[in-house]
Order: sequence, then structure tokens, then C-alpha cells
Amino acid sequence: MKLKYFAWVRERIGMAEETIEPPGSVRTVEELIAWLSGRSEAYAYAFEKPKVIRAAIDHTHVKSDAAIAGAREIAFFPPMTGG
Amino acid sequence: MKLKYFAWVRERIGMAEETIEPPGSVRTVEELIAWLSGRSEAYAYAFEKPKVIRAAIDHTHVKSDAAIAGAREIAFFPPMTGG
Amino acid sequence: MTSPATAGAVTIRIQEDDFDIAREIAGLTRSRTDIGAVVSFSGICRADEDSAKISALTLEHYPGMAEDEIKRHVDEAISRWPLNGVTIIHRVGRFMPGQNIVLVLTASQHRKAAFEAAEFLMDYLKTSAPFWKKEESATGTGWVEARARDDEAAARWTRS
Amino acid sequence: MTSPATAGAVTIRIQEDDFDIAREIAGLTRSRTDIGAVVSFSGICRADEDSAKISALTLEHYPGMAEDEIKRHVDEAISRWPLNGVTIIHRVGRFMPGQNIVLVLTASQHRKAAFEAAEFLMDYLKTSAPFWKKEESATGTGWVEARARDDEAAARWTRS
Repeated sequence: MKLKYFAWVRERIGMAEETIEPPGSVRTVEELIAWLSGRSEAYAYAFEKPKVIRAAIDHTHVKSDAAIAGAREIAFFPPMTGG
Repeated sequence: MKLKYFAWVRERIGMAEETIEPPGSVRTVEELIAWLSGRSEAYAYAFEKPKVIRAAIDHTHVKSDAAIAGAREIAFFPPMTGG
Repeated sequence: MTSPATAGAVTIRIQEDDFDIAREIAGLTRSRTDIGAVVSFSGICRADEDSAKISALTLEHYPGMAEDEIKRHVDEAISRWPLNGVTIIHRVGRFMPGQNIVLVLTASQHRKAAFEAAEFLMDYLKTSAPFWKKEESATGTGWVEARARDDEAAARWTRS
Repeated sequence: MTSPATAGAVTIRIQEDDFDIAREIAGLTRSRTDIGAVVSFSGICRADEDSAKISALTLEHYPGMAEDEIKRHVDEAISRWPLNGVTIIHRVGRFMPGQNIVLVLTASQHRKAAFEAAEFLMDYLKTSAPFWKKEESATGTGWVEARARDDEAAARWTRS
């Protein structure tokens, strides 16, 4: 699946998008965050306060317990500040 | 004092403004309406439903019991429909 | 009864000519960097006022009082919301469906003040500013009657 | 998740270029005689965001989702208010104080629907559309933090 990062999540991780294949034990958005956080210091820094991070699956906002099965694109970003 | 009429009050009375000197017994806006109504059929028609008529003294909305003493200009008109 | 505006640029005009919203907004915001929100309301002559098909609308006003009454409400809006500027243009004369009738512009640091002040001003223009509308339709001409819903809209701003 | 708009003209654009409010309003109202009220909201880059003096603002967005998310809220606005048209333009890129950032236009027969729908759309753009602001000031650059008051503003539209 494709992951996308925005704003300071993107800056901390150091890239805007990547394609990953998480293990089957990673079932939800929060499990994906925990798994990513274990990959490197940069991910751990980006996700250090997981409650602040917002997620979207295939362009729709989801909660942290949302299942990731079947997702084509998952995005992580801080709370929105547009308008 | 000068009287001004607007919208259908003006049309019913048949003029836009006039200068009058009501007798001293006419002290309030509603007494002025009653006095004017006695002048002719046109005035009686314009003021046939006095509760509908709005009044302003010197450009400020007033209630029907407002005193007319000292007024320079009194206006009568239907409820406003601008905007 | 009229107190001076305490903040920002205030423009009140009653005119026969049309207005240019972009030019009015530019006039309110030009070379300022403290305005974050501009709300505009344009009131337009409709063909389908209630049931009858309207062919034209004539707006009559009370010169002098109309300006004073609008000024009073602009002053009140400025006392209630932190506004950087207010522009109100009310046209008078005869209008066809589709033509502009009234413009209310409010500018503020934040959107809430700009939205609320614009709604407040429109509600009071409808119920308190001395303007009257006469409609022309296939069945004749007649003065528009005031609507209870406009009085209710204005009443919600009354401070207890 | 996206249902088609059920009424009126809907325009959603995310662009770097500035917008022309007069042209957008004309596009919404041209040759129509059923629109009585047009509300526009323009959001402008301010120099004095909270305390620091801002020299520039950069707007980043999530292409694809931003359009989808705005569309969902426009569809909801159309389902809640009798609207004749909605235009939303959100700019992205780098802005100086005084420059336009966002435009929301709503058109309806009556003013109440146009005002409420414009406020609803702005409240949701602020809290739900995937855009992020980064500020530049004399003390450096930093991402703007979301405000509790924006969440509260959006929450008032939640239907129980």
C-alpha cells in the first residue's frame, strides 16, 4: 500500500510518500503507526504523539482503530489548518 | 411641522409631504394620526389600520404614544421592506 | 442618536447605480494586513418573489433617515463585533430580476465576527431601514408586505 | 462516499492563482433570476496571526483528498440548505499578508440559507479539509497549530 505524509509528519519522516508491505499482524491504523515508529528514529519522532496524528484511508478521514485491509493509500498528517 | 409620507401611505394620501400646524390638543403620534384621519377620505384611507402604520420623528423610529412636541419632521409609512 | 463609528472604515451609500463588489472589497482591504476575513452579502432582485412572477421591482426610500438608520446599525455592529470595516450600499430605483439591490460588506480579523455582523446588518436593513419595495407582475403592481420571518430574524439580535 | 450534488452549480478549485470574486459571483448568478442572496467569504493572509508578526504563509494540501473532502461538505451543505450554487476556491502556495487564501460563495433564494451554508462550509474547511499552513516570521518558520475554537465552530453543525 502507498503511504503519504503531510506537513510536519512529512518533514520529520523526510519523505512525502512511500510504498510499504506491513506484516499481516498490522491490522489497524494505530498498529501501523506503532510498526512504522519502530523502523527508525525519524518515524519515531514523527509519531511520538500518536493521538495528535490524523489518518485518512483512500481520501477519507478514519479513526485510529480503522482496519487497513484493502487500503490503497493511507495518509498521516497533523490536524488541518486550512481555510 | 413637516409631515412626510412613503410607499402606500404616500399613494393613498396623494402627496409626499406637507407642512401642518395641528391644534395643541394633538400631543402624540396616535393623536396626530386620528386628527389627520378626520381631514379627508384620503387620510382616513391611508390611516384606516393605524396599528400597521410606522412613524418616525426627525429620522428616528417612534412608537404611537411618542410626544410630537418639538418635532421638525414626522414621517408615516408602512412596515419597511428593504434589503 | 448617532454615535460615531469607533473602528475601521465605514462606507454607507444609497444610490441608483449598480455596485462593483470587487472594487468595494478592494477599497476595504487595500494596503491593510490586519484583515483575515471579508464577508459580502449581495441581495438580488428575484423573478419569483413568493408566488407571482415578478417583472420589475421599484425601491423607494426615505432620504436622510435611511442613511441615519443604517449608520445607527453600523455603529451598533461595530460596538458588538471587532470589525475592521463595513460597507453598505443600498440601491433605489427600478430593477429587473437578476439585478443587484443591496450590498453589505464586513471585514474583521476572524470569520465569526465578519459573518455575524453581516447577518445582523442584513436583518436590520430588512426590518428597520426605511426602504419599500413595489412589485410589478402580470397581474398588476403592489407593495411588498413585510414578513414575520424578517422580524423574527432581527429579534434574535436583541440584547436582553 | 461522494454523492452527486443535487442542486445548482458547484465549482471546487484548488489553485495557486488568485481568484476574482466578481467574476466568480457573475459565474454563479449569470442569466438566472431565482437567486436572491449571494454570500461570499474571503479568507486573507494576515500579518498578525496571534502574537508573532508573519511575513509569509505557505499552504500545503493533500491533492485528491482535498477536493474529495470539500466535495463531501458541499454535498452536505446542499442537502441541508436550499442552495442555487456553491463555489469554493482554495489557494495553495506561498502568500504574503494581504493576499487572498480562500473563497466560499453560496447562492440561494433567501439570505438565511446562503449565510448559514457559507459559515458551515468555512467551519469545515478549517477543521476537516486537508490543508496545512506554515508561517514565516522574524523568529523562524513553524507549522500553524489547529485551534480549539475552530473545532468548536465546526461541532455546532453536528446533527444529533
